Amino acid sequence: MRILVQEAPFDVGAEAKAFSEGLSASGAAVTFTGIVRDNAEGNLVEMLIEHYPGMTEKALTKIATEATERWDLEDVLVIHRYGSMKPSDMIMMVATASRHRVAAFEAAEFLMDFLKSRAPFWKQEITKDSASWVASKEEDEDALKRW
Amino acid sequence: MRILVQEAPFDVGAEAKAFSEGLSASGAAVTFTGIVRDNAEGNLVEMLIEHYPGMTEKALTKIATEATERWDLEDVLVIHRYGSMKPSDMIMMVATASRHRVAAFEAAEFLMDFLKSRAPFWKQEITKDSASWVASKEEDEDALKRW
Amino acid sequence: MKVVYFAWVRERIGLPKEEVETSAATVADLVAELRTKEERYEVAFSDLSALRVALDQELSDFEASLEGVKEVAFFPPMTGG
Amino acid sequence: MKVVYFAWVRERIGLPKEEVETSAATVADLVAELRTKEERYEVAFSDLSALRVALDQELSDFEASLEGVKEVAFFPPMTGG
Repeated sequence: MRILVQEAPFDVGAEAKAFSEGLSASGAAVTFTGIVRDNAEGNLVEMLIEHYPGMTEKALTKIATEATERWDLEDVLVIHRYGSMKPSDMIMMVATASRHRVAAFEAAEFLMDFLKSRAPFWKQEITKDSASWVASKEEDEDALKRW
Repeated sequence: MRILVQEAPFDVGAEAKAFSEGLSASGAAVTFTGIVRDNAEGNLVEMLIEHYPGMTEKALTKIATEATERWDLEDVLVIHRYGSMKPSDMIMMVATASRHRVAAFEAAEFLMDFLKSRAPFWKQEITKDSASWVASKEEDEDALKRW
Repeated sequence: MKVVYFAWVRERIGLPKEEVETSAATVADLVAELRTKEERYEVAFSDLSALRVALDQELSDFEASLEGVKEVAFFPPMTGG
Repeated sequence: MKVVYFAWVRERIGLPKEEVETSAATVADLVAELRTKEERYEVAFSDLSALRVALDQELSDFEASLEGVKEVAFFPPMTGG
């Protein structure tokens, strides 16, 4: 298991390659990458992500550990950035590996659902003349109920 | 949409990177990588994959096209190898990108479910003293029913 | 008509493809004809539930008409991914 | 006790953290005390359903006891991923 909370960009290709090449007993690897998307008005200048140093690492470790307890996973990777990002920048990624595809998919979705609403990150959208905190979505809270 | 059927190995890192960097309107990218796993006896020497040239490309294109009709996807990638592979080699990958994570995950699972049982590939496991065709699994056929 | 075989169907019949002269109306009729040819066809086609068929590279079924079809393929259930 | 604030809670209160002298038994008691301090606290804590709380960096709730707790954090619902 590898949990990284960092301000610096990460290389999604290098991470995906290292993750899949490090496996010895898995037939399936799933990755999810979160990307800064422009806002509805198409004028996003910057995405700022605030986090809670200390708690962030604990929360991500807890979520990843729970995934390894629920599914038979050979490895789990979680990378999440904080600080300033531009549209099309990579915000975060998770990767899961298991013998079978269903476990790898389910564990990745579980990680994403919990990471969305249970890891202490807050997104702020900056345009030329406004800064607004992204509101949490009811559907994200609802997504936790299936697990 | 990009569909590749090839004997040569592919670089999962380079493909994942190119796929995610080519996006402009997606907040979510999902990849699935299929890896040659050792058999239960731990003596797999080689995995041979036979396919139906011509039909393979058509079947994969049909499955990927159906995915883009069912979900709002910015891009879809399918790579599937044939020929001789060793344990830990990458057999195939799919990638999907969408505005939201649920669509990207669902589309990737849909692609995998149909690719397993509807694309003309046949796996043969070679050990030191046997060659056996991998049997299809009832659960793989059942997996299609949810879509 | 071109008939092609894959995986253990190919192995049992002993060849990857052949030209078949036939006036069979359906896939099932063609299978019935092939089964009478030789023992190895009888063995390959003994359990149709273990076989799949494609017509001109599209998945089909044993009841389908062969009218206008140029290529028939027989193979076991697919195991890709 | 160390009290920390994030996102718009931090902005409304105007500082990221502070030391608070309190004998509050629960998080709800602490919130009641803070609300009487100044208008900006009253504004920040006006709708508790829009707030989340962590005790010593573990998610908790407003009914939880503060016994032994060293760090209380208030923030809006999280929006990671």
